[in-house]
Amino acid sequence: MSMIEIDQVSKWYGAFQVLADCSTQVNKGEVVVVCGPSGSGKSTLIRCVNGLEGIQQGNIIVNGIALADLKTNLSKLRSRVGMVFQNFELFPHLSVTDNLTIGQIRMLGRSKEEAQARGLKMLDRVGLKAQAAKYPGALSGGQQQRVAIARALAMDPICMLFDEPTSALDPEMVKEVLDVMVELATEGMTMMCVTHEMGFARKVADRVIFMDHGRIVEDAAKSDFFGTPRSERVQLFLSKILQH
Amino acid sequence: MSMIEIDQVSKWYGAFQVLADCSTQVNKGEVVVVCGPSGSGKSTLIRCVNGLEGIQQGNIIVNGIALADLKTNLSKLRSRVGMVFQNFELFPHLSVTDNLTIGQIRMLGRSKEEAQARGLKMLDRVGLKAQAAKYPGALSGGQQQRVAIARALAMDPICMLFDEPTSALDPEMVKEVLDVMVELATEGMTMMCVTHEMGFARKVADRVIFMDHGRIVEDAAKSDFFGTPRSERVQLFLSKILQH
Amino acid sequence: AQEQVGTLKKIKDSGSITLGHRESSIPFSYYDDKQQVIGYSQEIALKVVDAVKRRLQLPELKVGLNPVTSQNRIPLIQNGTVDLECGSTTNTAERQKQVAFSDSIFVVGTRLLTRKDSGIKDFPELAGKTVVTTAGTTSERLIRKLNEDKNMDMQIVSAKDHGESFLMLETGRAVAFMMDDALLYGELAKAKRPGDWIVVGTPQSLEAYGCVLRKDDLEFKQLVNATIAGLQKSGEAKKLYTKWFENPILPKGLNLNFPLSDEMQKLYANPNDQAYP
Amino acid sequence: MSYSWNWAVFLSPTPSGDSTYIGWLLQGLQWTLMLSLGAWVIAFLLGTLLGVLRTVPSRWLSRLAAAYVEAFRNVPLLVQLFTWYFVIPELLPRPWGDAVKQTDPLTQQFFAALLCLGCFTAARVCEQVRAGIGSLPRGQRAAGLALGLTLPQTYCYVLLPGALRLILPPLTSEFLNVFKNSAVASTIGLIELSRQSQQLVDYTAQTYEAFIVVTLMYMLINVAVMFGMRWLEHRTRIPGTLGSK
Amino acid sequence: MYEFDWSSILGALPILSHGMLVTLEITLTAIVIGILWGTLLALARLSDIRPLAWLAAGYVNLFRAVPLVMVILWFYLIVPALLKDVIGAAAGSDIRMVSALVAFALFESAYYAEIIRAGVQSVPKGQVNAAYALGMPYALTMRLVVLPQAFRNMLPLLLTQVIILFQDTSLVYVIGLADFFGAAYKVGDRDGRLVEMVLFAGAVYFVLCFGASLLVRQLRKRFAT
Ligand SMILES: Nc1ncnc2c1ncn2[C@@H]1O[C@H](COP(=O)(O)OP(=O)(O)OP(=O)(O)O)[C@@H](O)[C@H]1O
Ligand SMILES: Nc1ncnc2c1ncn2[C@@H]1O[C@H](COP(=O)(O)OP(=O)(O)OP(=O)(O)O)[C@@H](O)[C@H]1O
Ligand SMILES: [Mg+2]
Ligand SMILES: [Mg+2]
Repeated sequence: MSMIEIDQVSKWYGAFQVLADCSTQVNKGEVVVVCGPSGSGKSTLIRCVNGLEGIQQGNIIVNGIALADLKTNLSKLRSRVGMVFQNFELFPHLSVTDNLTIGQIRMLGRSKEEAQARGLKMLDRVGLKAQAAKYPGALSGGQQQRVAIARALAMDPICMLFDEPTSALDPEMVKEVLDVMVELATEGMTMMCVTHEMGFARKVADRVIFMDHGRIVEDAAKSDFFGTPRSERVQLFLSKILQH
Repeated sequence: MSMIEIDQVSKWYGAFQVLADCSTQVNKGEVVVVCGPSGSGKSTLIRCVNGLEGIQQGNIIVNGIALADLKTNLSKLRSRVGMVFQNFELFPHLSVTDNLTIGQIRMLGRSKEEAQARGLKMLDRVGLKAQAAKYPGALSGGQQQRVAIARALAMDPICMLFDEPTSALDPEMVKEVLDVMVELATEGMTMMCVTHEMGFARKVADRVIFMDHGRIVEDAAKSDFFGTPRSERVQLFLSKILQH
Repeated sequence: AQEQVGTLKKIKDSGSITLGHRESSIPFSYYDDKQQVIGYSQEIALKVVDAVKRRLQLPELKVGLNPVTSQNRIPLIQNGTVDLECGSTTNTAERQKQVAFSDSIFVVGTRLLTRKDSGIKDFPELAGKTVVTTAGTTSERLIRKLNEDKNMDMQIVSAKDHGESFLMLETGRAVAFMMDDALLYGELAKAKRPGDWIVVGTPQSLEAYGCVLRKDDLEFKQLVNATIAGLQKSGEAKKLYTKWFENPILPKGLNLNFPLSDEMQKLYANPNDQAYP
Repeated sequence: MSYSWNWAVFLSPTPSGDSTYIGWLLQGLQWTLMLSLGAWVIAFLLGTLLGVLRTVPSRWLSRLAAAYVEAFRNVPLLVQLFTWYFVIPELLPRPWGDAVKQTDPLTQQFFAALLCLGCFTAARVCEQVRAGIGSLPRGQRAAGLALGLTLPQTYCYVLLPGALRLILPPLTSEFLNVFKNSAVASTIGLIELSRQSQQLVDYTAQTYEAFIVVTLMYMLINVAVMFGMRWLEHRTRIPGTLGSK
Repeated sequence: MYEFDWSSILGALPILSHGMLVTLEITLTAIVIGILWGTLLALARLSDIRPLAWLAAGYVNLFRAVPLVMVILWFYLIVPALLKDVIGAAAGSDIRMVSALVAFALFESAYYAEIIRAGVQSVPKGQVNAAYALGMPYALTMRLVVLPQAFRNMLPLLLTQVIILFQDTSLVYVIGLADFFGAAYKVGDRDGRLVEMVLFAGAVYFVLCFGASLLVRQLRKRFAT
């Protein structure tokens, strides 16, 4: 059963085409990694999946619900799709606990106690139980990103979207975030991740998608992607990114 | 003969000690890589070397000239020490050519023609001859960083300092910058590089320095550093940074 | 009572009348040291209020006080903020196009205030000198005209208000301050050393001060005029004059010693609302 | 309301006969422009200098500039103007003070207003320049110095060109403020635009016509300045960067 | 040399303190209404509904184009007629005060709107995305995420504008309202001690504004962390 279906999607910024006829899908429990050069439209694609950006052509269906459908309650759908950003985007004026509960209370209608219990559980899961009372500014980048993941998990998401979750982190902190993500993946969470961490892709991805100039150039099972990439572009990319 | 001598240097920001009793030296033609966790004082150390930051204790001697000496003309010394920054720091309001010539004209007293000729040669060397007329904003990160290296080289530096030159770059662009640095190193340039690119260190470094909490924890030949690191801290660091 | 129109109707309907007054036109209309409005013109305005109370049989009539400046007194009358302004407003033909003037309450001549030892006795001696006057006054117009007509080569400074004009004089930036003589006596009364100053010169023109009210409001105008004429005919106006111009007055207990002029006597004998040309 | 409109009033001659009322307003406009532009030149030069001093690594110089800013920013313009015009000549040594007072009154008023407005605005320009320099990437200064440029050269070729571009929008509003603040000069008698409008009201009692025309004139100045600054922004825009920021 | 005579100050203290009350009343009213109305204007200006954005921009630009002195004068002429026609308010309520309050509130809100707009724009776009991604709709995102951060970012600017406003209230002298400066000026005029009273007023303004700007700096430091 497919959780996310992306069907011949095209998108323009003015005259500039960011996405060109992209089609793919992510099945339930699958982990898909999206990579490609800068500006190729990876972020745009993933942001379209929960409707943060509109599209001009094609269809996106999440958990059976078409985003373009006027009857769709986008807010409600988004509240069940977890998203993690490159720059964490925790709310700096709220404590870690409040960051974890605000969505649950406002969007899922949970009571404060219920929300806090659930939030704390997730915080524990990413190994940060002790930091609940702090403000995001007092945490390191790696810690912030783990809180951001906990915030998304606290909403009981049906799937998770990651947009370069480690690229703003110091090298030492990359590991602590990737460890959490690997754990999620092995537990069976449906995930769509934009990332350049090929180690992560090798370890847990089911499929890898490669984008260039707004097109999906390669969409292959992990072993095929690393073993026998079809397109030259992918070979070049992999050679550059893996060399050093 | 030592090009850079750092002798029992300590530095404080208010009550906070950034550098604690650091001593090392870089010999002529040597390539030294400095690494360590975030906030350990790597940038601070390298910025002290050309006097961008003052120190409260110890001595720094560059090419036989003591920085602390009141008779030292710091500007003149700096004009012969090339420096490359994490965020490139090209001057955005000047064209690439002007970025390359401003230092030569103002500090080395070269004529405009001479400076342009020299600048262009260096630009060619980093493979960007075609971009001379553009403004930095129109270049990709990797290109900007190569221009920054060319800018430093145009001043005929006696040694080069690098402060995480690739950490603000997209993964694909890292390679193009490292390639230039490797070339410089193999040609015998004296270099002191803060970087986490262990591939680069493996390839060209003579020595690796590891810092933590403002101290130089390890200062060893490359083979020793990667082969048999003495301190646990280094082992942990290497394990984290190399795992993914 | 008969049907009222215009200002009187407005007063009756709202149960209040608003008087416009000046803040430092000594001794016509100004604040004493307790921020109460006092002065010759103010007393006349209050007499008018009494008359309005009697006419409208409103003994409880509320009296609002609204300070005005030379810039806004006319628009404020027009837009209904102020019903009657009695201060030191000169009756001129241009102003009559916008508002109505009551019977004159005072006649002034424009003269000079100068330092006693300045040697200036009259207008011709001002040639080539700096003279200050207050912006927006008829004196300003007069002195500019005089300067042109007689080629006197004076430098004329217009200050924002009388206080600043006097400051210009006091600090030596101007040798003389040209203004309505009554106001000059008022300024003199405020000086640090009143003895240093003197009012000189032959009056350049005569000007009549009147109370200002809205145009085309005959009924109210008649009431105001009747009140003023009554005061002047009955000798009450003369008593007011003595009180404010020939006796010590607040705030500093100074006597202006400003004798009743011929023109004033004529006015008291024959109340009228004519502007001097 | 009992107001009688008379738009023809602008064409009627003034009492002294040497001009029409619209001529007065145009003369006032001329003074407003001269005063504002002159004050802006002072404010821009002095303010930039102070802004630079505010950011140099010398505590002493930066305190000096800070003291200037506090002194000029915390007293109402009206009080400052009064001080420049009435008080300073009294505080000067006698002969100087007298010399000032002997000059043509209009000159005195103009220069008092010019200095006042210039120094007042300089304090605000200083803060903008400081903010501009502060919001440049921190590495720019280091990059200039590392290239061997001296500190003054670094300011001249690297920091100021960057900072001034950055603060062009707030500088535009300061520039506009100068025109608006110049109206305060009417209080010491300078016959600039708003003063002339008051005179017109005094003389003709045609309040609304005078106000409307003068308000329109100020708006016209505003529009002209905005277009001018937009043009400048366009001219100094760095190629290769996206339109605005 | 000018002979200074400061004797007027003592006797004038009651008048001066009444003037200070007027100044504070205008300042406070303008702050409260200015921020509320300014926030609405700023949101309107940033809104996707074009006509709304244009209207707000027109309002802001109009008020920013005209000198405050002219605005005060205009409102002094217009407000009484409005009060009479619209509310039917009794003459005798202090028209100068009412019109000054209206003028300052409307004028300042144009400036606050610009500050608030800049504040809203200073919140990274990612924050809005993060809120949307949690499922929050526009209004909730503004209220819970954007505005709290925006106000925090612009607090120093808002307070600086308050200090400017506090000084600008001195311009109500043009309608003869006795704020602190006006009161000092009138006392000086009455006693022939203009120079002394104006200098005194300047000193008081300096002390108050400097104190306030020290406070602003303190706040800035606290929020910097
Ligand atoms: N709001 C926008 N308006 C116009 N163009 C845009 C906008 N957002 C993105 N783009 C352009 O769309 C293209 C794709 O952007 P996107 O952020 O999806 O790339 P990406 O693959 O995520 O790159 P990166 O690895 O740098 O994050 C880029 O060329 C970008 O400049
Ligand atoms: N101007 C300053 N004032 C106070 N503390 C400072 C200042 N600059 C740096 N520090 C502190 O000094 C320490 C060392 O900083 P430095 O930039 O040298 O670290 P680094 O090793 O380069 O880290 P990174 O890998 O993050 O660049 C950090 O804890 C930093 O917070
Ligand atoms: Mg992206
Ligand atoms: Mg660093």
